[in-house]
This record gives sequence, structure tokens and C-alpha cells, in this order.
Amino acid sequence: MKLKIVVVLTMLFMGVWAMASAQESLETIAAPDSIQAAPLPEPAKELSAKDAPDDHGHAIDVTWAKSPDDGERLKNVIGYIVYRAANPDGPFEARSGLLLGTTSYTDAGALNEGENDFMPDYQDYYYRVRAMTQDSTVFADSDIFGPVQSYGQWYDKGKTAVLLLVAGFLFLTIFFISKARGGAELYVRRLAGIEAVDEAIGRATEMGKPILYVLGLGTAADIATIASYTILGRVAKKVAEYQTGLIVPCYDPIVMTVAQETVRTAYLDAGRPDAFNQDMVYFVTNQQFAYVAGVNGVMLRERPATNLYMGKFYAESLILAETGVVAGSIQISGTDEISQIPFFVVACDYTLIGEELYAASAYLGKEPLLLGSLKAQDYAKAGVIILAVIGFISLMLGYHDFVDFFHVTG
Amino acid sequence: MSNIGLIISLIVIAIGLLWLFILSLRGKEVERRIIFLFIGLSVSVPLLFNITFSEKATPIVMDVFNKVENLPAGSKILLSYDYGPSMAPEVEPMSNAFLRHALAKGHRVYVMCLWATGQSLAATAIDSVVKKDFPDKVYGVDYINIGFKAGGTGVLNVIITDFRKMYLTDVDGRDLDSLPIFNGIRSLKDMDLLISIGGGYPGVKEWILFAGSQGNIPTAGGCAAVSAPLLYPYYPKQMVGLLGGIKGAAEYESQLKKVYKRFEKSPTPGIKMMGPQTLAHLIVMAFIVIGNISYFVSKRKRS
Amino acid sequence: MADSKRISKIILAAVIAFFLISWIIKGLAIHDEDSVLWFSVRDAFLITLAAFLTLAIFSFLYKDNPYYKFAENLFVGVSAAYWMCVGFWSTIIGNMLPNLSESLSSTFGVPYKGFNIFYIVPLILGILLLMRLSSKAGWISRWALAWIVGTTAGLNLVRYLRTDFISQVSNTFVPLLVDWKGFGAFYSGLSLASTGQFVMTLSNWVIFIGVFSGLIYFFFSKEHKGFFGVASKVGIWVLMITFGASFGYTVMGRVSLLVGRLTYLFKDWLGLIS
Amino acid sequence: MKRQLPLMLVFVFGFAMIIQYFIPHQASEWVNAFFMDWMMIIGVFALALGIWSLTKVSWDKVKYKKSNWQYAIVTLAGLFLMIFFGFDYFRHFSTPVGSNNYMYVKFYQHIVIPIQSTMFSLLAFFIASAAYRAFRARSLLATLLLIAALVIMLRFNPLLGPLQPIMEDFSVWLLNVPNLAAKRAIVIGVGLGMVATALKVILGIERAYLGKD
Repeated sequence: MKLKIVVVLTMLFMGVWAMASAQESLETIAAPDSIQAAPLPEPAKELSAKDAPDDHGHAIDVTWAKSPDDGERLKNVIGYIVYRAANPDGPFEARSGLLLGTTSYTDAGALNEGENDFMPDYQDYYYRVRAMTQDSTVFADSDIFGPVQSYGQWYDKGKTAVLLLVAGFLFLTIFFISKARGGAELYVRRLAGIEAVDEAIGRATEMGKPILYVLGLGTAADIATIASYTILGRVAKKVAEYQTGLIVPCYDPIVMTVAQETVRTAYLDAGRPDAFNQDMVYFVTNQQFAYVAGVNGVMLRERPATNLYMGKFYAESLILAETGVVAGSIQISGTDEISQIPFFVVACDYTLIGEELYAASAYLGKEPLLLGSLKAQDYAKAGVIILAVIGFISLMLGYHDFVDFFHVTG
Repeated sequence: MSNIGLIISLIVIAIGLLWLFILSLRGKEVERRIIFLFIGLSVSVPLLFNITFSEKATPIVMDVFNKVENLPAGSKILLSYDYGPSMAPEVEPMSNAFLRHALAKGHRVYVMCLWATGQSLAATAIDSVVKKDFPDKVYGVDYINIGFKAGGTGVLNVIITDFRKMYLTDVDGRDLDSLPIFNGIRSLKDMDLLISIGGGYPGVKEWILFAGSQGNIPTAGGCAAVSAPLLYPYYPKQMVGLLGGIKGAAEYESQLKKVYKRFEKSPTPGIKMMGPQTLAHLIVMAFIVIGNISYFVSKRKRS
Repeated sequence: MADSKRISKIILAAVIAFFLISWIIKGLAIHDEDSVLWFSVRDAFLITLAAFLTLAIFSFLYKDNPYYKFAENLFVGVSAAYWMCVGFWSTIIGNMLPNLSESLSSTFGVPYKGFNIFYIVPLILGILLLMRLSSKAGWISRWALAWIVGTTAGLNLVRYLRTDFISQVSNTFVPLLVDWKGFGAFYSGLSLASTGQFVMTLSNWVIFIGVFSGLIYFFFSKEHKGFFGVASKVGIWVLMITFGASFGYTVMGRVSLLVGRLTYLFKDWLGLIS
Repeated sequence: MKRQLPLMLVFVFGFAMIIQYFIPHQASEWVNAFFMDWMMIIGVFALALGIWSLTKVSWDKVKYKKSNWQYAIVTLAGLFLMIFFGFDYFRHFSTPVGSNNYMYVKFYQHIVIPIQSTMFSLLAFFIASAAYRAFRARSLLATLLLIAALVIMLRFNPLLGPLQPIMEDFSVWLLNVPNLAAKRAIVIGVGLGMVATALKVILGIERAYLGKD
């Protein structure tokens, strides 16, 4: 009996003491040594949950308002844990770790049945948030929210900016192409690197030496490689007309297949299908530096008059270009790989920088259809500049919605 | 003996450059193979003869050093190995230097990793540094390796309130509570300094944002040269200091050598790597100058 | 002619002798009482082989020569086969087979995942691609190519827009006056610290003008005259400064690579440094 | 059939992939995952074509005794030895998927890796020779290139003394600010070029790669 009284009294005393010390300052509470039983905090309020928007389903966004004791009053709430159950009566299981400094959480589960933590769509869930204190046995549960279901969406609203851009650009391209089809004259400024291509083919013909065309390390999935095919097509056609040799060593086997088809077409167009030989376009290996070693060998032994590097290049760019200098070839390069442009600029005679690579095919073809798309690109760039100015002004005026619109999620 | 070799090779390089310089004054071009030869020499001579340049620590490195130095002995320092083998040559010298400095100063060192690949690297580093230079330090008392836990920033979110929610044992499966070094350690907030080594994701930036700033704990970092520019904006407000690339490592190592005589003989891979770097940079710059001279001389000759 | 042939033969003999001796010395150096003789011989051979190949590639810096040609051709052959094997084991056996055939899966010891009809498609497309080898039915392979080109074009069109394009555009929206509190505060707080107001504001202006003039430089349908001429000139200046800076910055990384290689030669092979 | 069907396939699949991007639904992710898988598998079939091409070109060299034909034998030997080791599986049914053949691994470690890293390290030499040749104050543009490179390289120079920290700060600024602006301009341009090229391919305006007959 006596013992019980002592215990109760001690606990009471400790409770009062803890409350008093809790109100002193945050530091005392946060101190790791404070293991006294803290008073019960108020639970989190205004709990709500809804399907996570713009996703593949299997996730629910949970939000709540801070407990009054979080940062104010008792100042003993340090974080929250989100609990979920399939029934309002439970059992509830913890879905998050201890969440600090936030009042929202996305409860996401696995997508497929049979996986760990599978969270089926179109099923009722009930949520509860537990406000935690320094002492893990002292906490307060919020009211239960539910039922709520998760499901996947068919349109991602966060990507509207991309959709608008694609649609706008598609419209611009089609508009200028149809204008060009109608016979409108479209001006295009000269690009030294592209004019040099014609000269270089002529030079190779005079010297009776072949032309080396390197498609780079891009795979068939790189658009730079697609742009390079079209340039290869134009070059191959001229080569076929002039009856010069062409060597195309390839890094990616799919790229090789497409390049073979491209060169064959070009020879057909030039009216010289007999001169086409499948082995002009051949596979070396798909290991970066082994490929470089092979191409270096070709440069020094076949001594091509002109080397064209068009497509995606990585660290090997400088090895190729410097070996080409040693071999005494004229070199024209083009890549959209920003880190490699400096090396090409330094070591090659002409370099197509970034977008110029994509413009090159239109230039070489001089087809109105292709020139139309260049015009569309210019208008889009003008649009970007205008957007940047609007963005700057709206930031000055403190209007952030405009800028936020361009922060694409997902 | 090696000194004579070193002096001879440096004289050869210097005379060679001088000769090329004189040739360039006559408008002559240097053959590319001669350039290659000089580059080869500029890298192999420092490697063979162990040339080192005295590195003076820049403020951003000095701040890290002073922080470690000025903490009272017995402070708790957490070292996170957030890198893999490909980044290791650049950042491993840093983690070794930190480890040496902290243990020499008598701090307690807690090692962990946010990268799975860091775990074995950390284990070998501890073996090679601690066992050799600090045979008297006791595992579990002076230092500990708690290893890797998956989750990246999620791990940080948890251990900032409670280590034991993530880590129950050390890397070898020993109960944390049985190891004296973890007595009274509840969370990251009990640490006196956090150091993350590695510039990838998760790395220094995440430590700053999710641990250092969150819990108001001093945070320092070491990273590869490529990622250093991205981290400068956090200095000095949110980051104590930063070791950027092999140069940062070399600066720290030389400062360490200056203050602690006992490390005079310790390996300094950072400083060692800087020898070839500095010499090669000088050679490249010298050739740029020579190229310009011969260009202008021959241009004047023509006109 | 005959002379140069004799000289190259002598060189060949010298090279072979040199590396044989190196092999023997290396073998003696790494062999001790506890190790099996055959293992020491083998390991010494592999280290010497790697050193020979390293030097053969370096010899290319002098000029093209038979040793480089040998290393180059060996490298091409071995690496092509290497990736072929990796692709076969990891993709065909590891990925396709478990979705098609139970008996074949068990033959190769991979867990069978159940028949999935969708894995017939790549098999068919792959076979269509192989039709290229036939001169008559080669055109059929274009169907597979068309699928690849179409899919990748569509895939990359939007993904590139999102990851690079839009994020770069939105990051260009920077305040041109950082923490602006009037001219008085600006002058009194003027400092060259990298996080100071002056440097931040200046940096944002440089970024804005740099992006703007860079974009003007890439205009194709406007002649570079007048305003466009000036802007595109500024654009190419900024581009050139950037290229120079990137070039200078890369020297460090490249020297590190050479240090790594020479360390192999001096340390692992010759044992000159510890 | 030879030309119309491929063009249609490009159009249909191109647009399908664009639309797929905007659908977050699980079904759309599922399609994407399958397509990526297929691409990998087709890639291996293509690799067989590549090996065929390499073998044929090398074999022709040997057969017609073209210049340097002896080295083509080295290529073929390396190729087939490595393939033999790589498919050695059939004699050792106990190994797990992938090739763990001892010789296969050793060939990779002692032939491929050393040559690869040596080729990579050649860059240290080439970067010097390129700098010597190209960094000359020929024109305003070349001078800008030269000065920027020198400023960045100088940050390493212990001879600079007290100037070194300033040089370092300046080079960091150069890398962070003008560098960022120029890269941004390039990336934006490249983005538009890519979209234009991809659209041209999808719409069938650009069709050089599809052959003609």
C-alpha cells in the first residue's frame, strides 16, 4: 500500500516537473537525456487523404494540420507517423517512419500483386496520424479518416507544359512546311561547316581518296544519330555521284543496319546502285575505346581525305580528331554532346555546334519541306526568349505561378 | 640517389623547354611527338621521384581542418563514405586524411555509408589506416563502422531522430548497445560534426539539406572535382567547408602533416597525385605560350 | 627495303626477349614458398601481357606500327565477342527465355516466369532483322527498323523536352535584382563575396544575357546583321569562353588517367615505386 | 508493302510513345516497360548481325590478301576465342547464368581493361598537342578560347602565391556562371532540333533511312 502511494506520488511529481520543464525551452525537451514521461500532446487535426494525383495509382496523399503542441504550447511534439488500416476498426499499421517538419505524406505501395507491400487500387483505406513526442511511449492519435481509394490517372496534369510545347511546335512545323510547299521563299543563313562538306567531298575526289563518316557512339535511340543518318544520306549521294570511296565504321549494330539502308538508298538515288557495296558500312565493336582504336587504324592506313564526325560522341572525340590531324585529313564534326563540343572546336576544321547538327540535314538537302522546320525552330527559340523575359518580369512582381507552371513534375 | 635523379630529370625538362622556347623565337613549330614526350616526362618524373609541391590550404579547406582541430578531444565525428570504386581515387585520400586527423586528435569516429559500394571501401580504409597508424585505438570504443543502409535521404530522415530505428548493429552484427562508443548516442544530433565524402547522390548535398541544416549540426564534405562547383553555394552558411577533388585532398594532407609531426611518414596519395597534375598543367601552359610565340614570330616574318 | 625488314625483325626479337625476361623476373618476384608454381607463372604472364599491351598502345603516339596494329585488332575482336556474350547471357537467356519456354529455362538454369505472349514480338522482330542477310528478303528487316526508329523518336521527343529543355528554360527565370532593397543598401553592402548581392546579381545578368545571345546565335532564318549581328556575336563569345574553360578544366581528369596507367607500369609491373 | 508499311509503323509507334508519356496510368507504364525490354532483345539480334559483318570484312581481308591482312587474323582469333570461352557454358552446366568461364574473365581483365584504360589515357597527350596547335591568338574568338583555358589551368599553379585563391574563385565563377549560360543556350537549341528531327521522322518527311526500292 505504502509502496503504491510512493509510486503514484513520484509519478505525479515527475509529471508536474516535466510539464514545468517542458514550458521552459525547446532545448531542454530536445536534450537526449530527458527521459521523463512527458504529458500527452494534442493530436494532429484536420486529417484528410485522397488519391495521389497524376500517378499510376497505388498511392494516397495524406495531409494534416500540426498538433497544437508542435512548436507551440507544450512544444513536445517532434513528428508524426502515418498509420493505415483496411477497416475503421483497425488493425492500423505504420506506413511511414517518423516524419519531421512536414504535414503531408504520400503512402505508396507496390504495383503488382505478389510483390512485397502490394497496395491494391479501388480498395477502401482508413488513415490515422500519430503525433509523437521525444518519448516513444507518449503520443496522441488523430481521428480516423476514410474510406479513401487509390487509382491511376489517364492524364498527367503536371505535364501540361510539355503537351502545350509539343502541340505548339507541331503546329509551327506543319504551318511552315505547308507554307514552304506553297512555294514561299524561306531565307536560311549560311553555315560554314555545312558548306565545307561539299568542298571536302570535291577535295577527296581530286585526291582519289575515300571519305570517312563516323556516326559516333550513339545508339539507335539517340536522335542525334537519326540526324546523322540523314546527313550520311546526303553525303553518300554526293559521294556516289562523284564516284569517291566511302567508309562508315559503326559502333552500334542497329545503327549499322540503318546506315547500310541509308547509303544504299543514296546510291540508288544517285543512279549508281552497282557501285554500292554493303561492306562500306561495317561493324567494328560496341566497346568505346576498342571502336576508337579501330577507327584510328582506318584513318592512318586508308588515309581518308575527309573525316566527318556526326552524332553522339563522348571522351573519344579528341582521340579521333587528333589522329585525324596526324593523318592530314580535313575534319568536319557535329555533335549535341555539350561536354565534347570544345574538343571538336579545338581539333577540327569545322564544327557544327549543338542545334546546327540538326539543321545540317535540312541545309544539305535544300528541300523546302526541311527548311520549313528550321523556321519553326527559330520561332520556338524566339518564344523561349519571350518566356524568359515574362518570367523575369513576373518574378520582379512577385508572381510565381507563371514560373511554377514550367516546373514539370514526374 | 633519387634526389640526383630528380634534379637531373627536372634540369632535362627545363633545358628542353628552354630550347623549344628559343626555337619558337625563330618561328619554328614543335613536333607533336616532342610534346608527347614532355607530357610523359611531366607525369612519370613526379611519380618516380615522388615530387611534391607544398600545398597551402585554401580557406574552404582550412575551415574543415580547424573545425576538426578545435573540437575538444573525445568529440563525436561521423564519417559517411558515399562513393563507389570509380570515384575512389579522387576522394579516398580525403577520407583517409579525415580518419587520421580525427583519431590523432582523440575524437570518436562513427563510420557509415549511404552508398552500398561504400561499405567495403570503408572497411578496407579503416583496416589500412587505423590498424597501421593507430594500433592502440580500440574498435567499439574509439571508432566504429555501422555500414550501409538502403534508403538514401530516407536513412537521414530517420537517424536524425533515432539511430536505432535504422541501425541495431554494427557492420559485423554486434549490438550497438553493447559497444561503449554508442553509449548515450541517440541520434545524429548527438554528433559534433558530420562529414560526407563523395559528390554523387546521395552525398554531401543531401547531408547538408536533410541532416546538417535540419538538425543544426555542423556539416563538412569532400567530393570529386566535378561536383565541387555545385556545392560551393552552401559555403559558409550551411557547410563548414569542402575538399574539392584531389587538390582539396592534397591541401588537407599537407596541413595535417604541418600540424602533426607523426604523419610525416604516412602515405599522402593526394599530395602525390598533385605532383604530376601541377607539372603537367605547367607543361601544357608552357606549350601554349611557345605555340603563340612561334605563331607571332612567323606571322611577322611573313609580313 | 630489305634493310628495314631486317631491322624490324631484330626489333621484334628484342621485344619478345624483353617481355620473356620480364615474365620470368616477375614470376620470380611474386613466387614464394607458399604459392603454387603454376599460379605464379600464370599471374606473372597476365601482368606482363597487360604491360605489353599498354606499351603497344602507347607506341601509337610515336607512329602506327605492328605492335599497335596487333593490340588494336586483338582488342576489337575480343571486345566484340565480350559484348556478344554479355548480351546473349543477360538478355536472351536472362530476360527473354524465362518468359517463353519452361524447358529451355530449366536447361539454362534460369527461373521460369510463365509464358508471356508479348515476348514473341521481339523474337519475331529480331528474326525479321536477321533477314537482312538474305539478299531477296532483306527489305523485310525494314519493318523491324521502322519499329525501332518510330518508337525511339517518339520516346525521346518528349523525354528530352522534359528533362533538359523545360528545366533549362524554367531555370533561366532568375531574378535580375537579387534581394533588391534600393540603391543605398546596394552600395553600402557592396562586396565581392561569392554569395554577396553584387556577385549574385551580376551572375544572374550574365546568365540572362548569355542564354539570350546564345539563342540568337542559333537563329537560322535571320541574317546576322544589325541587332542580330551584335547579339549573335556576344553569343559566340560566351560559347568560346565556355569551350575554353571546359577544355582547361578537363586537363586535370585526363592527367589523372595517365597517372593511373603509368602507376600500373611502374608499380604493378616493374615494381619501381611502392 | 516495302515502303508504305514501314512509314506507317514509324508514324503509329512514334505517336503512341508520345501519348504514352502523358499517361501516368499503370497500363501505360506497362507498355513502356515492354518496349524497353523488346529493344534490348532486338539489340542482341542486331549484335549478331554486327558480329557477322565484322567476321565477313575481316575474312575478306584475309581471303583477298588486302593490306594488313595478317592483323585481320588476330581480330578473328580474338573474336572466336572469346566467343568460345563465353559460350563454354555448354560444357559446364553447373555455372549460373552469364559466363563465368575462367579464361573469359581473365581475357577481359588482362586484355580489354588495360587496353581500354590506356586508350583513354592517350587523351592526356592529345589534349596537350591540341592545346599547342589550336590555342593561338589568331582571332578574337581564338583568343577568348585561349584565355579562358589558361585561367582555368592556372588555378593549379603553386607559383602564383597569393594570387592563387583569387584565381580559384574566378575559375569557379567562370565554370558556374558563363559556362552555365552557354550550356543552357545549347541545350535549348538542341532540344528544339531534336524535337524537329523526331517530328520529321514520325511524320515521314525525313525518310532517307528506309530505303527506296
